[in-house]
Amino acid sequence: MELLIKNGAVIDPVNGIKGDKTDISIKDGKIVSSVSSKATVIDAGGRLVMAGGVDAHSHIAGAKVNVGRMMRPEDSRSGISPRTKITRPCTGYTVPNVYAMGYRYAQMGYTTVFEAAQAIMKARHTHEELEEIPIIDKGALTLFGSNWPTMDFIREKNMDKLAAYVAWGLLASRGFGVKCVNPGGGEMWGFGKNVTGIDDVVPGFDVTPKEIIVSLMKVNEMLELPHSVHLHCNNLGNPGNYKTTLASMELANQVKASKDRQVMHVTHLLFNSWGGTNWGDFESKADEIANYLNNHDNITGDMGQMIFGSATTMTADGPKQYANAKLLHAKWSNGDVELEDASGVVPIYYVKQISVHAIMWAIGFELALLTKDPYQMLLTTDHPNGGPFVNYSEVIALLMSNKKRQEEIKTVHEAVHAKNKLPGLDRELDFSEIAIMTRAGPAKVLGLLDTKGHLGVGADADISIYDIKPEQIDPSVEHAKIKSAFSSATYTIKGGQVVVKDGQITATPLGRTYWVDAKVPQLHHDEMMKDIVKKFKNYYSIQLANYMVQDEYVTHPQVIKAGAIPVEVN
Amino acid sequence: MQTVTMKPRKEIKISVEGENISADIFSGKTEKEIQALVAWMGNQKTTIGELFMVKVEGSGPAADTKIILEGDFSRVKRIGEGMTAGLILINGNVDMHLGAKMSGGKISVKGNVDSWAGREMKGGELIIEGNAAYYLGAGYRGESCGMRGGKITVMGNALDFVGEHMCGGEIMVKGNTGILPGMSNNGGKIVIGGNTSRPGSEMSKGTIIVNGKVDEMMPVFKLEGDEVVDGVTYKKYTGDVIGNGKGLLYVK
Amino acid sequence: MTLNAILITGRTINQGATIENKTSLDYQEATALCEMNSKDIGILGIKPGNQISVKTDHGEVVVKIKENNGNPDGMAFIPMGPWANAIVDPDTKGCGMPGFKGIKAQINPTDNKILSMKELIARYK
Amino acid sequence: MTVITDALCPFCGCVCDDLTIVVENNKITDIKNACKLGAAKIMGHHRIEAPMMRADKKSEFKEVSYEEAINEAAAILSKSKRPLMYGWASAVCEVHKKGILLAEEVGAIIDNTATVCHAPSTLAVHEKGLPTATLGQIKNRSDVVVFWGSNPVHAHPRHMGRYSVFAKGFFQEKGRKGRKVIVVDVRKTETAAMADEFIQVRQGSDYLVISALRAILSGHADVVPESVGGISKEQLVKLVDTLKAAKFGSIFFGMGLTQSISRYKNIDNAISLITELNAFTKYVISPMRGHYNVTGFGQVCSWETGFATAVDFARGAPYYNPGETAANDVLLRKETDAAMIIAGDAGAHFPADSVRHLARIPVVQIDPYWNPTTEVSNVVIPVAICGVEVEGTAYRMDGVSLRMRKMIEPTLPTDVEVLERITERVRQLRGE
Repeated sequence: MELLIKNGAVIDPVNGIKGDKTDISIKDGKIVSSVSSKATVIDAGGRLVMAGGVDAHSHIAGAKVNVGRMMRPEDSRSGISPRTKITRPCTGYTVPNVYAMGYRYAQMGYTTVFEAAQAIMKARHTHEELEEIPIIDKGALTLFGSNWPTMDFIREKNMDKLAAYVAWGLLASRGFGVKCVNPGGGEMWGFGKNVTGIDDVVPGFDVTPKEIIVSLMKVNEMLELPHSVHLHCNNLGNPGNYKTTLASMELANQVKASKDRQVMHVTHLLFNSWGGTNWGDFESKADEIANYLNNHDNITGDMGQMIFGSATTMTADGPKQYANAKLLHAKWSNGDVELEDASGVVPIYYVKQISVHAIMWAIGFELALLTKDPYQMLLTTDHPNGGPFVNYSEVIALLMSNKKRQEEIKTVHEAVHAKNKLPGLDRELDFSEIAIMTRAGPAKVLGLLDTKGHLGVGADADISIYDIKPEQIDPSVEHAKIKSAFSSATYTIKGGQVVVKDGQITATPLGRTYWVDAKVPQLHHDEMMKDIVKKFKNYYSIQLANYMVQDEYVTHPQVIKAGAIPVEVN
Repeated sequence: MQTVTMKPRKEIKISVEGENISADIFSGKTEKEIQALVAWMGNQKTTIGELFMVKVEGSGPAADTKIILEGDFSRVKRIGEGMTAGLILINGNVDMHLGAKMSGGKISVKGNVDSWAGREMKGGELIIEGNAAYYLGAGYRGESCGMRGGKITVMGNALDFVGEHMCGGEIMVKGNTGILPGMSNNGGKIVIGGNTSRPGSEMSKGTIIVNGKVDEMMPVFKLEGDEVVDGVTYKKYTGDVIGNGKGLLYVK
Repeated sequence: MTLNAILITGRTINQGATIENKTSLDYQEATALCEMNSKDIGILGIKPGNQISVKTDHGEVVVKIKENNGNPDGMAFIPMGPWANAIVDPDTKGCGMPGFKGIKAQINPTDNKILSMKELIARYK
Repeated sequence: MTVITDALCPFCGCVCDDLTIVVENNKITDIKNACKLGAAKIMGHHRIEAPMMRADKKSEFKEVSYEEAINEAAAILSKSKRPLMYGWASAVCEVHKKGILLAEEVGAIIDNTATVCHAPSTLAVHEKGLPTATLGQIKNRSDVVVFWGSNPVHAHPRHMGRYSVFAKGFFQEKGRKGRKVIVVDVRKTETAAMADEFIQVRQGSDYLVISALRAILSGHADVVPESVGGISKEQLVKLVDTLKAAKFGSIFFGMGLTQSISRYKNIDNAISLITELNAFTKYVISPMRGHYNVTGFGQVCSWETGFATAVDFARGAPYYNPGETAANDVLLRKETDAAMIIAGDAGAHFPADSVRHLARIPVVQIDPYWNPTTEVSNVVIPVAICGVEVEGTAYRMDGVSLRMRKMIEPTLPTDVEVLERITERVRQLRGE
């Protein structure tokens, strides 16, 4: 199967293409240097052509997403569309069903999305859902930050066993990378408590969040995993937390990256860049966070942009979610997972005229506009925490147009003038910067830049074409057009197949699931397993033999090999 | 002035979805146009014309449109859904979701209504001369607000969960209600002429007046003493105390 | 004499152990029964193992009486299954769940035969 | 002889995964670790051996081929204007996925056995959410364990041993001795007899009692009358103190709450109690789910349709509203004009009026066993037993997903095969 995209205004920052008319040749799902005359031709007619969108942090599948659906039929009843000859029925806005999840990403021109958190014990569930999300390639990050084995091996200062555990945990969960959420806090939530900063000692385990973060970074690099540690900082959602965030980011200096990428990815920074001491003096410290990033290239972050209206917060930060529910008088689900983690789900409605919400909204944009290198600040809404991913086009339009931002600022609570820098920021991102924040950046951060996030030869033929002619448009003024175009791709091509045309789904192939198979010396593995066996014998409620995700749950795997630890001589 | 008269062509066993039967949709339409409107019956997509005889006299805006439903509509759901103006007169019984989400106009029913009449109603008036079933003026699953405005009057009885999650508006049931009326009341007024049980659980705002007997009181109300309302002396309670609710419950 | 009771239905281990074997006599033995305390059985003037008729607004069924002194006075328990369901309250109360517990029942001794599962269901055809 | 270790039990929501199964000549000859319920199911009973059909429900069945039965099932479903597809709890998730697809194809209502079990718990979750935990979390930590309207000794025989009461855990090294067990029920069950404390509530009064506990917990004991639901205020105050004193408390509830007068509002109220207790100490609440994979249906249905059960596909898009779209709602209204009952037994577990309606309409049954549903069916398609002869996914009562083993080779087609063939035939009949 050959395809030729002609007359596209290609934006491909990785390959230095900035809107030039470049033909793209596709064969067998990959971008190639040329195709035969038999190739099907798509005439882009001067429209914007980019690599398929890549989302490095979104909650699309698994236990807590489904809890969101179960507790929110009022959300499921919005966004309902019946089945068609090609598509299954769709439901939901903040917590769409699996089909809507795939279709809507594809309709926006996105082709690769990573679920941001799965507990190993519930990974089978995550994969059951991933298997039913159509079109997109996907993967899931595995939670390690409060796992008992993690803490035990850190207390024992045995990085070999910790590395072996991470490698085994990724295999057990068919996970792609190391997620660390409110390290130590998940365990303390087991008794309804939480850590207050990175130096607290976790009772019963005698380790600190700081040690957990550093140790996981170390073994992540020992294993040469494609992605870095993916950190959800302690104290998320608390006024004044930017100090914890900065202290956590400084830990990155203790570990050297094993690859050409960051050593720490700090996620949904909107929720971690808060000043003040309470909701009264709450203010943005996005400038401090951005400033730190501007001076440290070993860290990346993502926005977690907030969208006004309905959202469903869901995170493995259990204590935060209880606090949220109490604050909002909202319904609350909690899901402690034995020996591993705790998650919470709470609906929220972000209101323009609530000062805290308006300040939060502005923080997201400040992070993106004050961080100089777009490779360091990915576009996310931490779907559906900040808001549903279907609003990315709104975020893009706001990033590209100061005019739109100023119009929007007029409609939100006046607190943003005193508490945020956003009103005075006139930076407008260009198409290349948007392409980095939504394509090249996430691909690089995930360690997938060889095949994702660009349009060079050898890349996956994941391509989006938008109804924008970059030469003819002034995004600053014509922001409505930008928003409309990015919300609904003219074409989305996934693995060389046209899956969306004029915003409509035309085919629903099943994408691949990325997971990492990291090897460690057998000796380390065997030592580690002795502890694991004991944990199952005494503390887990299931048998070790029934723990690991079986092949049946990953029918289209894309396995990335990792692990290159030299055998150490004691 | 436009008058539309409808009558089922034959007995309806499988419920018909009647969300297109509303003054807003019928106004200004001819007989043919109304007959062509979609009406689902089970999994069959059919039309109003196939199921009902339709007679149209005159033409006018929604506010000047009157719909008269003759015969048995006890298996027609969602009549008057989202209506903003006009009048629907129903001479018999109707199925669930009568006047759901309506914001204006008036619906008057001679017979009984099934569950969820006035669900999420925002305004307008619903008058039911017979009985109402469950969830009168209530919300949809998971929503924090049921009825937000308007008025519902039931001459007969209503079953459980009257005005569940009500955030505004008024419900008057002249007869008895089932259990848990005004559950999670957040600002509506409910007047019960007859008996009820377990009223006002989790109410945070609003008023519930019970003129008959309360079979079982919720153990979450503080007795404030006697108070005269419209010339009648009631025991006045406030609650639900669990959430420091400011709801008022009057019991004779 | 007639005993007024509140009927509840629910699982028992024998009902569960025979649930995939509903044509068997074991299943009937496990589920065509009504548990009451010895005082109530005494009031009825019968002995455990005797037949009783349990009548509600929704039907009548004949089952064996069994002693269970965990039951308070006036409480009748029939294991879930076709015999119990012959007399439960079908009203789903606007939430899809019929009334399997808390049904007013009148209990009388009887000599009428306990219908087998097939005979019981045949009445519905 | 083959010995299968760490096998999973396809009976109740505990899904115990430590069974040892001995197989000789494709027959199970011995089971270790299973309870009476699990052993009875796994050892097996008399099965329906071949597909059967009859036009008139009063006449005898005639054996037919699978093809004939499948074609007739497809014809019945595709002709129906208001089909109901009910059951699912005794089948693995792979079956649920095929079932939901077929329901979409024929515009059916799909509902599962939770409708007469824990569907009210889901309605309560819509109101309040669900603060819960996996069973191992409770095993490792819980020092106060409450069973409210549930009787695990009968319904979940290994629950107390494996997870909640007798089990030893990391922070609960002493097992039973380290835990205070409280049973709240309308009668003194065998579970109550094993408890440290039994609180006898008047039938139907749970809602009032929970509200009284919440009032006391929130510092409003003054408004609580001297007795609520047959329990003295003194005892209620003491109970609140006991609950608050826990380091990690758990409440397990059963059909005593879901089926009594206030239905889901009982659970709604109990969830609020748990949420409010979390202001003092850690608490979780868990439904005691019945069938081994009734939880799984709710999971699959939620991610595929956005709604946990009782989904009406009549108009091609999911619509959900128990009270309107649950199995008994439509049967009692006599709206259903054809039904497929699979991996669940409506004939045994629905009220008489619902079964009477089933007896009047065409019914297709897909099940390994002859049961009351068979008695009201026109087409009966026997299948292999999930979890014994068929592997696949099941969700334990706490939402932990597990893979059921195949213990012996099936001799009959699987549910998945049968549903796929019916779906294919439905499409043929519609000329697709």
